Amino acid sequence: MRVLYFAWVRERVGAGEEEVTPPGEVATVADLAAWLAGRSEGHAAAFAEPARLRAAVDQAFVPLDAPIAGAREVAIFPPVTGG
Amino acid sequence: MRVLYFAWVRERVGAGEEEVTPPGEVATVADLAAWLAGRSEGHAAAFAEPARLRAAVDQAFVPLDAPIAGAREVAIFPPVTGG
Amino acid sequence: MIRVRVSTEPIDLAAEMASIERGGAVATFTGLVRADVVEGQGSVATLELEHYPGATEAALERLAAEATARWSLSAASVVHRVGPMHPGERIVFVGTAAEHRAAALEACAYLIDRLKTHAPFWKKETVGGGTRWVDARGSDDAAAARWD
Amino acid sequence: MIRVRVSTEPIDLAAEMASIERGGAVATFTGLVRADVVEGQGSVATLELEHYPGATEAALERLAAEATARWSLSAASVVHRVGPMHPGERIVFVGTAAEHRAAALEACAYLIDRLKTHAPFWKKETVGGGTRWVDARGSDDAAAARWD
Repeated sequence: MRVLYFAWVRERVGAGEEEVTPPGEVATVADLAAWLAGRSEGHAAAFAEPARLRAAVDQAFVPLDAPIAGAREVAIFPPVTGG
Repeated sequence: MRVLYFAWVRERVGAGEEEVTPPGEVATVADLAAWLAGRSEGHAAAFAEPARLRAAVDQAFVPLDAPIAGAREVAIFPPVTGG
Repeated sequence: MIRVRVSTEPIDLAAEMASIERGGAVATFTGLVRADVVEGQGSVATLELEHYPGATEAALERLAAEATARWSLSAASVVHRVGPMHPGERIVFVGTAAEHRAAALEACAYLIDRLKTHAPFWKKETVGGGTRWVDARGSDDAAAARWD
Repeated sequence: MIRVRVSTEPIDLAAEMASIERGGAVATFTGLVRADVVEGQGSVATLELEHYPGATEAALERLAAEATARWSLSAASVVHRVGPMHPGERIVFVGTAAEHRAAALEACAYLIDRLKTHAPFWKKETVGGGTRWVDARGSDDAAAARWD
């Protein structure tokens, strides 16, 4: 599974994307963020406050409790600020 | 007093403006239109339906019952259709 | 900055846009001559705009000043073409600039709504060889009144 | 006609306007980078826009298609700049065309309101030598929700 990060999530993680293979019990985006938080101090800082995170699964915006089963691409990022 | 006509009012009257000296009992724009209607067949056609007329006194839009005492310029025209 | 112009010249959009680009948000409205089809007579071939010189400019300036005060605009521009024109040509341009988008967008809608009912312009169409003065529309009065 | 573009190039207003001028009414919104003052740190010197390639274009196309269907638009254009830019530069352009003005104006407001909350862009400001990510604003959520 490809995981993408944007804005300050990307900066804290220290990478824009990575390939990961989460274990079976990681069912939702929120589960994935919690599991990713264990990978480094940067990841932990990026995912410390789930309320500040938004996500997309295969480029469709979803709530954090959305399932990730079968997803090829999960993106995690702050609330958007364009325009 | 200078009287200006626009759009189909101008076409029916057959002139864009004229100088007139209405008698003292012509107190309002509506009075003026009724008085002007006696000047020619064209004037009569132009002012036949007061409900279809709008007016300005010294370039300020006013209702037809507005007074014309002291006015230098009175304009009579159909509802506007710009933009 | 308030800018008002009534002219027989075509409206130069690039110049008009450049003149109002200030602040964080710019909204514009451009009205084009439509080739409306009149039943049994074909479509509009030309449109002629008549106005009340002097009173027109004063009315547009008053509308622009009202919008500027109500929405704290940094710029307001109203340009209206008069004389003969053809379908596809620009007949009116309204531009507003403000710090934030809601002010610019609302002021732009206000100006075009009010212009339709508060400025002395009259439209005459040529259709199928004949001409006719365009009737005022009740929907325009309603659109203008929502800003009261 | 739906036209969506995300690019690091400056936005060419004349070209964008020309591409949407059809029907009787054209509305546009242009967002400019503001030199906002941050207390004690001076004003914003540069703004950098990051986005989610692929997902961004898809989101903008979906918004343009929704607006086109809802207001029967003859044209809808959304152009967003990304990368580094300076105060006064154009960051976003939205253009809509329809037969009548209310549709063009409402669709334009809809597109910029929704873009603010439904497209994956992120702003980072440089102020007084430091940088900071711009926080999302509740007022933007409210503006987007009024179209639900």
